[in-house]
Amino acid sequence: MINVIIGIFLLLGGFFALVAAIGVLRLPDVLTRMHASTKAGVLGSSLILIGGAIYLAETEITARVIATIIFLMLTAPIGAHMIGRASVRDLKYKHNKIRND
Amino acid sequence: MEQLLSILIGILVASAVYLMLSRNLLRFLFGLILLSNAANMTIFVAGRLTPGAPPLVPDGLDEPAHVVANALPQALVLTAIVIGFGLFAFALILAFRAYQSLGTLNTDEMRVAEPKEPQ
Amino acid sequence: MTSAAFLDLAIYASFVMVMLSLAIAFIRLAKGPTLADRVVALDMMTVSIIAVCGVVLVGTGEPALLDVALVLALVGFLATVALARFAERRDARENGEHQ
Amino acid sequence: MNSVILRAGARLQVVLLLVFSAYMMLRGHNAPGGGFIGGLIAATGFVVYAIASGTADARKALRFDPNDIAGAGLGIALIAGLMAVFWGDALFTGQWLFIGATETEKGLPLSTVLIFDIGVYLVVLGSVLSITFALEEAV
Amino acid sequence: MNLFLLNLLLAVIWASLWGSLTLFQLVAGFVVGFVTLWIAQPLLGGPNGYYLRAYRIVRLALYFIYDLCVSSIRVAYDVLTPTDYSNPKILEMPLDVQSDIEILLVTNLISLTPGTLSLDVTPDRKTLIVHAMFADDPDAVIASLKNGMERMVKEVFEA
Amino acid sequence: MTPAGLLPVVIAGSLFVWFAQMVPVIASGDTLRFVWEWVPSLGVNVSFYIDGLSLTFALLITGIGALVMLYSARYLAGHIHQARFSLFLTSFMLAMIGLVISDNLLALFVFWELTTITSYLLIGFSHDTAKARRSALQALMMTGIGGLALLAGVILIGTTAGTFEMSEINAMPGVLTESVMYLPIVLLVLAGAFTKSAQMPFHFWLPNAMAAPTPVSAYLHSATMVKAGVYLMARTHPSLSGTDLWLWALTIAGAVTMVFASVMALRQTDLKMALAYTTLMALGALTLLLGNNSSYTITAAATFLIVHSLYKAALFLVVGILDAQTGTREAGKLFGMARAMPVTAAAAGVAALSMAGFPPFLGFIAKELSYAGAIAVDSEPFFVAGAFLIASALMVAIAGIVAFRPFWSKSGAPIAGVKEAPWPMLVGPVVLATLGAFFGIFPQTLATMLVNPTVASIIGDAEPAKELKLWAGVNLPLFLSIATFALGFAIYAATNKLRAALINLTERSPKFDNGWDNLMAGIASGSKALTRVIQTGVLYHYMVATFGTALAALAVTLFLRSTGTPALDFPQVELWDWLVFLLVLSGSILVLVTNSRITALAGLGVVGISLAMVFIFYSAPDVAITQLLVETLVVVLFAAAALKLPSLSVEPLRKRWLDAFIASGLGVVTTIILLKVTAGPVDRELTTFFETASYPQAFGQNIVNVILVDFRALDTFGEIAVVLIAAIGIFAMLKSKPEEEKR
Amino acid sequence: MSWYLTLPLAIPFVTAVVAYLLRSNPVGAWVSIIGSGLGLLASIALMVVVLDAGVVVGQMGNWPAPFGITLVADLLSAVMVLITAITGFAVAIYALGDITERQAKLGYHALFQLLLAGVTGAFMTGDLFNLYVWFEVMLIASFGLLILNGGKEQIDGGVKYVALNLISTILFLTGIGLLYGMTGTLNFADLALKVEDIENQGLLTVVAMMFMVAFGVKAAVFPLFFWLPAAYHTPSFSVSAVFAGLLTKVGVYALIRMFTLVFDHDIGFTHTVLLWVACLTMVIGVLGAAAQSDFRKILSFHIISQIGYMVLGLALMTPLALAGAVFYLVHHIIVKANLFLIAGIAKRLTGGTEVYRIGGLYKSAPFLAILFLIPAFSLAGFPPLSGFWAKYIIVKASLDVEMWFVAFIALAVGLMTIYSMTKIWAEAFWKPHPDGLDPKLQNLEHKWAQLLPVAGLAALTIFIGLNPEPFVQFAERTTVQLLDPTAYITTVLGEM
Ligand code: NA
Ligand code: NA
Repeated sequence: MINVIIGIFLLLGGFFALVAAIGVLRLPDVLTRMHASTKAGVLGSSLILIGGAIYLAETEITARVIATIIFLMLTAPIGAHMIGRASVRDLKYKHNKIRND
Repeated sequence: MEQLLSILIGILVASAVYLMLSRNLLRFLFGLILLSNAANMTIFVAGRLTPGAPPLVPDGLDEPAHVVANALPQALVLTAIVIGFGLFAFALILAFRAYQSLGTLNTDEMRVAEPKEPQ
Repeated sequence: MTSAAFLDLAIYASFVMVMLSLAIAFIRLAKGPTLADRVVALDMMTVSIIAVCGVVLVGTGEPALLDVALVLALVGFLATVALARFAERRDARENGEHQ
Repeated sequence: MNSVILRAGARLQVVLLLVFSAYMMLRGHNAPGGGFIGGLIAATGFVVYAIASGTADARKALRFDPNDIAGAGLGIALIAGLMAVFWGDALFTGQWLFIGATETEKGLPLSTVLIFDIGVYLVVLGSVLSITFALEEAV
Repeated sequence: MNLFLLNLLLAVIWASLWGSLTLFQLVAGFVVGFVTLWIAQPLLGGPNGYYLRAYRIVRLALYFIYDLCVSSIRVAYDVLTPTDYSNPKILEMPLDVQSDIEILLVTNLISLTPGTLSLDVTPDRKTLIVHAMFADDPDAVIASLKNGMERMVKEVFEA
Repeated sequence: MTPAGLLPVVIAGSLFVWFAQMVPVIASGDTLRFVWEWVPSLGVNVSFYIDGLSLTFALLITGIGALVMLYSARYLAGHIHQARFSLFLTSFMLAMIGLVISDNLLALFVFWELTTITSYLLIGFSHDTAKARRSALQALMMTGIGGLALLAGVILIGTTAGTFEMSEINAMPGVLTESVMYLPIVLLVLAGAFTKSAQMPFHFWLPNAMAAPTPVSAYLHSATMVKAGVYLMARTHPSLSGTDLWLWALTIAGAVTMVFASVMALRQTDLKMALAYTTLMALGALTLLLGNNSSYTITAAATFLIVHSLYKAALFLVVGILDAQTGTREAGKLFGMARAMPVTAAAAGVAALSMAGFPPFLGFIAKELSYAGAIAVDSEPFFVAGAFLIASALMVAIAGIVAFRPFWSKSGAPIAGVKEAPWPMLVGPVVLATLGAFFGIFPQTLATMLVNPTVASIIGDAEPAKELKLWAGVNLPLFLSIATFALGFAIYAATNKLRAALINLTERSPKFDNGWDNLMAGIASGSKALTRVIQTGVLYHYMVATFGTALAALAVTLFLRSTGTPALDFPQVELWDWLVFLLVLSGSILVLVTNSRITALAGLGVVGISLAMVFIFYSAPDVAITQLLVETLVVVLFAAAALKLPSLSVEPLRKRWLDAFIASGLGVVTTIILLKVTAGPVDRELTTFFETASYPQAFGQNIVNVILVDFRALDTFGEIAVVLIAAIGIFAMLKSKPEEEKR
Repeated sequence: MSWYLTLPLAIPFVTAVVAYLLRSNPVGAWVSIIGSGLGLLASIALMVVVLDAGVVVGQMGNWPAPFGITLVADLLSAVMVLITAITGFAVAIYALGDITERQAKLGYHALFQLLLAGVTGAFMTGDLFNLYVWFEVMLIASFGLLILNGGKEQIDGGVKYVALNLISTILFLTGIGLLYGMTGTLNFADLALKVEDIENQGLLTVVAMMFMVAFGVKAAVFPLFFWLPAAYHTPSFSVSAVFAGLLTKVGVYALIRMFTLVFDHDIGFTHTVLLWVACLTMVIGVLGAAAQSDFRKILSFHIISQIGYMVLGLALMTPLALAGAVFYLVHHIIVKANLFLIAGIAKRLTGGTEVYRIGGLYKSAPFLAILFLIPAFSLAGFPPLSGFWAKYIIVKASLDVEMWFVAFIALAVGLMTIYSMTKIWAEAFWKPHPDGLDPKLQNLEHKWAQLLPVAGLAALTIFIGLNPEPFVQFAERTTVQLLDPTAYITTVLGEM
């Protein structure tokens, strides 16, 4: 039974990771691509790590998994934000357009 | 896998050398990174590969229960990576300063220490 | 099929998916076109590696890999920050970066 | 770098990474980690901070001149290596002291090896920061 | 005061990292945390009122995790189905929260939730620049963000 | 006169006395030997051996030395560098003494080189003039070449004979002449002797050496140093002579030098140069005579050696006096100075008569003996005698030109207001000239004291030395003498015509001296050209050379030495292995092709990450973490530095076939070697120890970390030192301000 | 206990740390001097012990060889350590008059001490990878010292120096990996034994060649020497003195160590290659020198040609030849370092190093002139100076094995050396200064700080020259150890 749960976590995680990557490849511009990587990417790896935590079932491991996920969720958006700034400079015209409406 | 990695290392070496032979210091630096990676990999591969068994002594035991990966090459590679980082950092900043004071990254134009003699 | 078999299958499948995500992200990295795109791709690859660690962790039952994931989660974004800042500060004259 | 978000994040990062780096260093003897990895992690924290708030603030936050930190680190490692002398052993012979050791519990291990690793930690931290700060100030 | 709390927090984190919530680990963690904070002193405005907020934190966390999953599924759907991204927009959302930690939370959470991604906060800390994937009605999007994430975060940090 | 000037006189004088008191012992046929072990493990001793030959030389060196030094004490009085001059001259004398009394060939060589150095410093004494510097270098290089040849010869002699002690070697008849090494030995030794004694074609440095102050010329270039070569030939005569090689080499070199030199002497208008060439002639004569083994020739050689030293030193000093008192050495400007400087004139006259070989002077006896020897030679008596005839006749003429015309000739007006030289400068010429006369009248004293022992030490006592006497009866040598005088006077009478003829002849003929200049220029330009090709100053060339060498070394060795071909059957290669492989491959390609720094950086990042995955898969978590951290830092540093660096130049469409070849070659070679190395299992002895000792003995569960901080802590210590140093260096680079670049 | 062994290594490190923490304080220079002095005493002590014991080993961390890292001092190591300490001490004093306050603040003294430490470590380690580490310490320290002035010339020279040395470093590292992959060990002694069990000895030769190239770059042999003339004339004189004295010698030492102890399985191939390399190095180097007119460039090229002599000694591999190589190493370090120090004084007096643009030293600074003549003529191989015996032994060794051509080259190169040395002498010393300058030693700041080391080294040259016997005997004892490493191996690995 536990194995199945772990398996599902892994499969979901892998799925979201893959989705995120496809998103990064397929979505039309850098900003939309970042949506994929930050959201699906983070979720995917988190799910897989949780699967690992359940699999090993040790307090220490669990603690570190939680830590990892927190770190991930803390850093990923900041990274996205930085890229966002950069690309907004790239797409300044858009930015101005927004400011105008 | 040793074989595949051997080929991989060959590829790394080839790309690295080609980059280092270009007359641009930045490309030289790229090559340098690849080449040190190749060297580190060489040591790692020379120690042979063992998947999924890090050289750790499990709690409550005096030594690994089953075969674990060769620890010595890992230690060597670690040291080599660190040293490689030091060297790279120096080389990078040297290139940086070279551009500042010589105004070029093209090594053909770096002729201050060994100037062209008037023919 | 037994739960154990299912787990093995799941491990393998998710491993393949994760590796694929790496490969696909790389394609974006190679294609660009903008600097930001490449950075996004690299960022994505970092996240994928974390996932890889997780899968291998389950596959080998080797907790040591968790540390790799942890470290990546911590510093992975440093590269992103540095590159993004570069992209941002890059002068207009260096449009060479675009193609 | 005038990013409110990054600055805010960076401060948190410094704290978390410092704790984490200490953790990685201390456990290094029994699990992945050690002085070098610890030092690097600690350094990344301050590097982020330097990028976010500028090297001036970063140097203030660090309090000590990174060069001195590195130098002191080498000194500490050296002392750790030379300490063996007081036990009449060859250089870099590990000397161990187990605080509160009992038959069952190994107790808290203190050793010249640990001191050595601390030295490594400091050298790496100091050197990396010295390099990055100097570079940040040059660009 | 709040420093002391943060310090405790660090002690706990430390102990949990070691995976053993023994007294010794807590003490060690406290010491390490103290050193850390001493080093990090200049950086910390620090959170206030620690215990009061436990409940709201948990609520926020749950809400966020739910949102994250939803948003990811949404992304998955968009990615895997031929969708037209007719009007992704860059919006400006007036920002009420002021402290670093709050801004950080808001922006991060917004980035991790459906359709929106925080790009930047203007230096005057008054506006948050958000990228919305489906901004057919910008004001609606902004409203949902303000009443959603920002409100909860604000509540967490209210005195 | 200053102490700096007089001290050398005292030294030389006392040494002369010390050697003089050995004369009776040596004359009685004994020899003295003193040995002090210097470098036994190389067979080098400081061993002094005093027999007739060395004693004769020692006496000439110290005796003439004392006189010359007295002379120069006055000649250089007040010169700012007189002290240095005295120092050099004295050290030269000591070196010269060491040379002639050393029994150990290596010790002899040491002194030989010391004379070279000191004479270099003496010839370049007036170092402000380019001419002096050039002559000094020329002398140094020529004698230097000879010296190196001699060194090789000495080593060969040592290894062939098993000892460096000349006395022992000479006691082993045929040990050298019959060895396979004989030819190289003779050639090398003669190369040393000929260059030192300025035999054709190594002669040209000697006339140039006249740039030195006159006392130096008088001492080094007539009496002593140039005779070192003669001494060497005499010293090695017992063990090297007696073969056609020896005979003909010395005969030809000697004869050619002799005639050429005396003709050149006639050509000179500068009296000092004329004397220089007559010195050459004398050296040629001595060389020629030493080629033979007959008692006649050797007796002649011994006698001629002594007499030449006496009169030549005297005449050089006389010319020096003329120069000092009148300010010129030009034959065309000096007439009838006898009234102004009678003592000089007298000394000059006596010395010149000896030189010209008039009875009753020693020169006459020497000449007679030489003719006797010439007739007795084993080679071609007729030609040899002819050569002597021409040379001696020219000597007569030169004697007239140098010592008669300036003082007695009425064909020009004497320079007014010239005073006689001060006594210290006169002592030398007078004493030397007088000795020439004295020994002419009492040849037996000289014979018993020096000549006979000398001859004995050259050809042994088997055949006693020929008797020295003024009247040897009516014989062929007498007739030759008469012919000599007749011819000599004729030449003297026709001097100016002949000189004119010779001058425009030599103008047109190629000069050795120019050859030297061309050689020097050739070395300079040649080496410059070569260096331009090799040390181009272009980093690219250096890199190609370095990588190329590596490739060549590895590939060739692999081809020549290594056996077997590596197998390529990818066992247990998993899917993800291939994926990593592809990622690294494409990452590297990305770096190779892109012109965008950040793309390149990203490519590197991919490579780094993928390699980190290899570490993850193959159980190296510490390495993986480190790799990732370092990779990140590299990116950070690069991204920061790139802010101030220009973007990558678009690779020009240069054909980089060479680079591609070297690069791919190295890649292939690396792969092959690695495949061969990893073909079998690895010896895990060390690892096993670490695994078993890590926890029980080093209290650590992370074996890698235990290796780093305990088993191999020294590595880690060095490693952090590297990091620290890198930081220091980088800090220094970044903090050195541009304005400080002007230094 | 291995104290004699560890002190010469520990002292420079301690000195470096102290000097670095005091870098902004003028006392730093004295720290460096005192440290070097103590280091000198320590290495003398080591030499005394080694002379008595033959081989001394210290197992770092008390881990038995081949598991831990072993420090080994046989006669060769001991003498190299001693000569390093001597040079270091001399240069440390000289630095008083040569190193600017700014350079000191940037950490000159620490870098200098760390360089000495790296060199010493390289000479004393008995472990291949540890040797690599010390090479790096030395290399990166030399990088730092090279560019410390931050001038255009230093940077440009630095680029070439760094680029080419990094290549050799990575080659070395790769070689270590391969050799480990074949033998599974890193300890020299253990390697010496284990290489004999390798069945594919040909492959071993290939790896040996990799090391030869790597060390060849370090030793600056033909055709791998380019980095040396590109850089050695650019840094401060103390720096180039210690570079000229020590750095290339570490490469030569490594060649000697590896190709007598470990790679002695295919001498017919490896040492023949070395022989040709040696000859070409001698010739090209000396011709390069003949083409130069800069004091330091002339000296730099001569380093190369004389490296050729040492490599020749190794290539011939006869007892006498190896003894010659050892003797040459010792002699050359002293003499060449000294000449660079003198070049520095000459520059400060005459305002340049371009010999055609300076002069007048013989007239105005006779003491300096004498101090120059001694090492210069020694370098040119004139008796009775140290260089003569060095040259003599090498030439005799090659004649003994009837290598006429080699002997001829060795001698001819000697002649060309005379040529360049006299060029310096005639132009910089004899010739009057073109600008009528009159370079008196009195005008020199810290006069004695600069003259004492020079005089000391010159005295050493003369001493060796006049009293070569003990040195020759020492060299021969060293050679015995090198050619029969049994003692070395058993002492390191313990009686087995
Ligand atoms: Na062997
Ligand atoms: Na051996």
